[in-house]
Amino acid sequence: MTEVNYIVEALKFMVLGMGVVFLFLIVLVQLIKLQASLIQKYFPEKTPITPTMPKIGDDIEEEQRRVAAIIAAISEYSKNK
Amino acid sequence: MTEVNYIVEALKFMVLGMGVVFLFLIVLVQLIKLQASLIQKYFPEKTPITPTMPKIGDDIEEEQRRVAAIIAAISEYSKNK
Amino acid sequence: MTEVNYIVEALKFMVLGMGVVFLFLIVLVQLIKLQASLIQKYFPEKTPITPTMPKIGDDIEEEQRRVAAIIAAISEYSKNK
Amino acid sequence: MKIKQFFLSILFTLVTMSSISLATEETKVHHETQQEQNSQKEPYKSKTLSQLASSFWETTGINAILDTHDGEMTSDPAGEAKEHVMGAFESSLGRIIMIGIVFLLFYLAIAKGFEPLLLLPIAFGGLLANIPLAHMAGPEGMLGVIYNMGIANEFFPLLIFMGVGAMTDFGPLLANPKTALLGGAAQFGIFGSLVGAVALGFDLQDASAISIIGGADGPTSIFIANRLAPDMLGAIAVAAYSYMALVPVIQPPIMRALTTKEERQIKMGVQRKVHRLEKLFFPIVVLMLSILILPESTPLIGAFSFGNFAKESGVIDRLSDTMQNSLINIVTIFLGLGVGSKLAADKFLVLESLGIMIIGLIAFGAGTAAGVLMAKIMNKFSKEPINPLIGAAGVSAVPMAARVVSKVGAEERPGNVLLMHAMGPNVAGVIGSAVAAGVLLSIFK
Amino acid sequence: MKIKQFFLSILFTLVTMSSISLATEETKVHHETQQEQNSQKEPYKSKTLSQLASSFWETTGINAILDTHDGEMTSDPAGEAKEHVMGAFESSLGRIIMIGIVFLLFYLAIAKGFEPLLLLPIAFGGLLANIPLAHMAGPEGMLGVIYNMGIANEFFPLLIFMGVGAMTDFGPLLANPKTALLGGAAQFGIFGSLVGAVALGFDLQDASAISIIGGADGPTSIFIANRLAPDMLGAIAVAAYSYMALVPVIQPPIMRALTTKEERQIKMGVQRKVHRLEKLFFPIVVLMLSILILPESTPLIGAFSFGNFAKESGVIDRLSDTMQNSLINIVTIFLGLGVGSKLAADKFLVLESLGIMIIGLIAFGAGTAAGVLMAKIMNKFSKEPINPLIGAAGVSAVPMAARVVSKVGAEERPGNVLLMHAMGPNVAGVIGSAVAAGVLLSIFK
Amino acid sequence: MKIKQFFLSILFTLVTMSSISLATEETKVHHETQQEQNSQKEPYKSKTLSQLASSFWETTGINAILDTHDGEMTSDPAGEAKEHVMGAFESSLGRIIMIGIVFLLFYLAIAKGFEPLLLLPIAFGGLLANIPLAHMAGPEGMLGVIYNMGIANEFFPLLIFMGVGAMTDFGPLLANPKTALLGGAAQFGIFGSLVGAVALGFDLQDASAISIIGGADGPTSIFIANRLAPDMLGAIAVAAYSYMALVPVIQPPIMRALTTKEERQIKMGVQRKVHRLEKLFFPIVVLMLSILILPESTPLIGAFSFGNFAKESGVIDRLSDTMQNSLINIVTIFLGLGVGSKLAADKFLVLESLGIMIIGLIAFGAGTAAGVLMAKIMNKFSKEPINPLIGAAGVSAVPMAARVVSKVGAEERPGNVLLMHAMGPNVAGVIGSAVAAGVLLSIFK
Ligand code: NA
Ligand code: NA
Ligand code: NA
Repeated sequence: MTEVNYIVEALKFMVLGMGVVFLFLIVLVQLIKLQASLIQKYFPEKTPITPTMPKIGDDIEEEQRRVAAIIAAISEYSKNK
Repeated sequence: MTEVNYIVEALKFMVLGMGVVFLFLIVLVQLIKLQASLIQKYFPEKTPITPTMPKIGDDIEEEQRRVAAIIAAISEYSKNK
Repeated sequence: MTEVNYIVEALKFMVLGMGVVFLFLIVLVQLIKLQASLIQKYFPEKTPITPTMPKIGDDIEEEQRRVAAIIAAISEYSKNK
Repeated sequence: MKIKQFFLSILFTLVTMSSISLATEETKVHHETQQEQNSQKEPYKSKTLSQLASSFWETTGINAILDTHDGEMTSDPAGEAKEHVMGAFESSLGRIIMIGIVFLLFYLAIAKGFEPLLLLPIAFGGLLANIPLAHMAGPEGMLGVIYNMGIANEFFPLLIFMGVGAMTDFGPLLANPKTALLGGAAQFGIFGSLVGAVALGFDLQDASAISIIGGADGPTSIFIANRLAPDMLGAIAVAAYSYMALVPVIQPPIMRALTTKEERQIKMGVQRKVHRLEKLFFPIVVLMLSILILPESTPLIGAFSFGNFAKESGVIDRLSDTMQNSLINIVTIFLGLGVGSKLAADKFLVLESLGIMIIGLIAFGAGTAAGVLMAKIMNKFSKEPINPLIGAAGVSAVPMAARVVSKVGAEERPGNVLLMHAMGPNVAGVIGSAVAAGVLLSIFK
Repeated sequence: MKIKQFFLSILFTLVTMSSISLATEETKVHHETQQEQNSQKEPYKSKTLSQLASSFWETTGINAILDTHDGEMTSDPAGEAKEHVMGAFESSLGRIIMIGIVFLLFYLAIAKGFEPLLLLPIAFGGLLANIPLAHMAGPEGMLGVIYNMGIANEFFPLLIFMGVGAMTDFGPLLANPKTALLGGAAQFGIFGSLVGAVALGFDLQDASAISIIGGADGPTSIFIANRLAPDMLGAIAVAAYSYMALVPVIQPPIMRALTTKEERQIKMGVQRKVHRLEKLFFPIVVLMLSILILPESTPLIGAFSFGNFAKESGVIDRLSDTMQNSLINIVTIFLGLGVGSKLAADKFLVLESLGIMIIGLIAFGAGTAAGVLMAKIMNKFSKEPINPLIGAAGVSAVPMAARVVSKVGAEERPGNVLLMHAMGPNVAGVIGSAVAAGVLLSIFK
Repeated sequence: MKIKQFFLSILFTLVTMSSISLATEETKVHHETQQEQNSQKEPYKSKTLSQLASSFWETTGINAILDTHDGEMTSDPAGEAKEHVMGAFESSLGRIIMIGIVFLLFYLAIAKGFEPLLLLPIAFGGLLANIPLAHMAGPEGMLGVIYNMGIANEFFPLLIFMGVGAMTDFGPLLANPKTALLGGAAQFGIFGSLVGAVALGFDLQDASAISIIGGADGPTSIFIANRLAPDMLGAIAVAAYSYMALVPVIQPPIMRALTTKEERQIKMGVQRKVHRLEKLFFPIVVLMLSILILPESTPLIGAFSFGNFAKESGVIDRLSDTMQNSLINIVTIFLGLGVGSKLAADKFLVLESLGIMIIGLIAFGAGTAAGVLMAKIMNKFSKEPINPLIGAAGVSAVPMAARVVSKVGAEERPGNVLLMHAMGPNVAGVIGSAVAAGVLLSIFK
């Protein structure tokens, strides 16, 4: 029954932990690249998928944005006058 | 102890269920009509009851609606120019 | 074992209760005055402390207020035309 | 038209048949039902249509109300230990009376605009709690779930207090701190009615719970009732909110009776500007003082101070906004429904409720009177003039009482705006009630 | 590039070593783990890097899926009593199939826009529930916590119903009350499919739970499933929302098959204006009627009426707004995730689910047909013309079904707007389903 | 003035009398109190005013702090099993120190703007937790109720993570995926400080819980602390948020020390446009990867992915908005108060807290350094230039760390905007920390 050197244990945790973190992220990076190329191939930018359903709750925001845009335009207009 | 024919039981449930649903809705229809005629009699359209208390929280929406209305008016105006 | 006169007890509660309420409020009043004079002394009105961090969530409201202000100005302007 | 008659005739046949067979079969059906409950999912026994209709009749509300000896149980969020077989009155007429009371509350809330934000949910909760057989106030019913989630543990009243704190501006109190004493005097309503309640025969603890109605603070009343007399929670909450709603009716006559016309016409000076730091430190000062003097009040004052501090800090506006809007709204819905569960006939229609209503009214009047008299005294000794009307705002009932003061003042002298001056005693009344509540809690600890 | 290769080589070495040592060490490691659990925080035993990597490998999802005999337990919000050791299928292929189904639901929700507000959270909950080893659907996992908070006690479906009530306008129904009968006829979908389910071999109670899918009301379905057949909750909820989403696909062919072109072109008159008081009293009338006729339906109708009454009262708009927005949104997120927890392979991939899907489809079709036929009959006997298409809206699925009616009507006769006329049966269908649900509950009480 | 003196004299008389009688009566009073607790509502015994005042004095905070041997118990959300009689230090000086610390946190949050959204509620919770006699952190107190509702079961941190997910834009990471590795390197902060914590004498499990502070993610820290070392939750949460708040102070010197001026001036190219579908699929890809590699991290990554998926799906905006606003705000308020309950003197003022603070600082520095060094290496091997500063953003602390990077970069070369480039490692750091957390959890499972 030798005594455990906990610092050595912690260092082992570090090797395992950093290893898994990098493994995870490296695989993730490859998947991102793969996905990007697949999407580029099958869904080129010109035909973005848009939801077919009207979204409840969006109307209000849409409205606000429109309002803001109108106002911006109007105030722009007033300034230029 | 004869065996129960569950399909017959289900059919009985159907008779009971549809009966209660219709009973409920028929009575409801009559009550709606009764209520409509009573209200028409005692509270003719010209004096609708309005809440006497100011409503917290409404101010903001009111404001937004007003704003939207103004903008609509303005943009209408701009178009017609 | 004499019987307790509960009304007398309730009156005692009143003395204690009103006493504590007033003690609390009197001390509070003194602290408010003390605080006011200290703040007046060390932080005269001209340098109010302002939070140094931008506040998330405020932007939207700020925006709305700005929008409302612009609209008000514009509609004012339209009326005066 | 004909279709309707066709269906109606079928239904009425069913119902009639069932009613006839009822007399003979009732005991048997009852017996069977019990057996079924004992072992879940036992082999289903075939029933004739008439038996089915008869069983169904047993589960209608009409039957539950007409048959007063059907062994129906009352409901309580705490479960079976606090439930009992309904008496004939509780099961029939009691329910009908309570539904009448609920409709009265609806009328007051909607047509008269009396504190609808809480009276309406409370009344609706009361309506749901009086539905036969549905057990909505039981531990598995919607109201019971809500009650156990946030009322039994006093969580919801504290969240309301937090939101109210975030909505409160202590500026007027800080500008004229001595008006805080008016918020103290008005607490005489609490202790005066405590004496009254004891005189009416309530024991000291119940009397204390009731007397807090005089504090004119809904969450405080619910908090204290829950600790000292949970069985009377419904009546106390309803009384508290009803009288708060009745402020514009109850207060003005008292205010006029205790003051002279000259006093009511007194003009008060312009308030000084309050430094932002004063507002920022104030909730902390109040809380520290509560900690030192009576920790029993710190749940209430702590929640209130947190809300106010969050607002005045200016750095967590999105949290402060949430406290003042979505959070307090959600909790208000739940608090109302949960408190309403105590309006079940078996809980509300007891003699105590009548006593609570009477004492509540006395408490309100006494608090108003004490506030006005205190203001008269202060006006005598103060250098700056104090309009005695603002003493009435000391009962709290924020901001209604302050508005009433301002209205009465403006009637006596057009253009005399007392609103800001009344807000000082008004918010001090909130603190005063919480302190008084703490004293009562500490006595019965 | 080179860095990546460097790290990859290290990792792959670790993984390879662990895989080799796996065969020999597995039993020992397992044994140790159990011992460790027995006494918390026992002295840590040193492990070599290879042992560590091997232990880690044991906790990967890849291993959990590949090793089908690792003794992994299923998860249930109710805890250990309802959990069992996973079978080989449940632990591997079953999960993969479920994840496929989840992706299908994602596709339907996002690309096709089918009821995304609930299908998407349900599907995501299903994805989380099928993760190996994480036990997210267990009593201490996120989904289990949600489930126990608001689904096991039926709280969330009732809150949804409250919010829907606050969103509903009964004006069209009040203007033309007899269209309510169409909302009754469409409930034939429920009872017809009850017969069908029994014919397929479900017992009466399970069949009743399933048949409510025909009511086309998500919260009602969840509420009833939870009471009568909690094990089938996931499949029932998914079927209910899927078919509601499929309304624009399922209904039109049935509507066209059962009506003539002339009937579909019928124009309906302008609706009368409805008095504000009619709208105000209506939720109370419905609730009182439920109380008298079937109290079993009052949790649903009570919550719904409260929401509607809150809106129509006009005095608590801030609460009504909260019910319609932040509260219903929060509850929708939770309800979806919680229901999703029942999409775990061990619960969903059973033969019953297939039956549920089939019966749900039949129920929907039968309800639509019954509504249309009833409308045809009413049109025969009514003085004012009734377009039979509006009968299809009686299944509820508010407001989708009414929109579909309006669309089909406009196709047959451009300019013929049936939307408002279809809203009457549409909202009556909600009440009708709740009544039908109450009848079934009362039978099995 | 005179009124005040009148009341003060009455009060002071009461208090003085009580203080005198205190010495002789204390034991007796104490004894009586205990008896009263044994049988609820026993016949009330009359008390003289002086006895009442004396009893009241016993319940003041002043007495509770001065009398260190009054047998006051500590509070714990888990109830009596985890409570003990307070020591002299915990009951008096400890509280005062903690209140001082709380005020320091208030100052940092308000005047310095350091992460006020969480530091302020945490600090206020800490203030409430240190109130004598009120037991607000006990199972029936407000803080205890909150703690048991959502912290003991890790529900609130996951909801926060869900909201953060709904707020996060992975576009920059998708545009330049290899910067994800920087978010990996920065996790060296976690594992480096794990070694440091063990060297300081913490056992492996506690050291792991502490080391997650280096991940610079509040919810992750709370989640892990709750699983591995719940007793240190308060100190860990405070350390995590404090250091996240100190990012603008801690990071720049380290960034400058490890890079040359030329490196800091490197310009990075324009990012490519990211397809909507890439953003949509990304959260699913991350989650699937976590499922396969380490299911232990899926509660965190699952909640995060759900939020992000809800946003990117574009079909449930009302739910996504709720996650980002009212829901996350409500949960933030509760999480802060609940975590604050662990700032009670008896829990926080232990030697471990000092160690936690030191290790947290080291972890932060080490993570920053590792990120920067990794970026330097990558810059050497990469075709496109990489500014090593962006490596510092890999610690996460979203979005503060990325802003700091951008600020330092702009100082070195005006007009060089690194913000978007730093956001990639920044969000990758969130994932990296969750993965690291999963590894530590899997070790101690
Ligand atoms: Na008060
Ligand atoms: Na329906
Ligand atoms: Na991180």
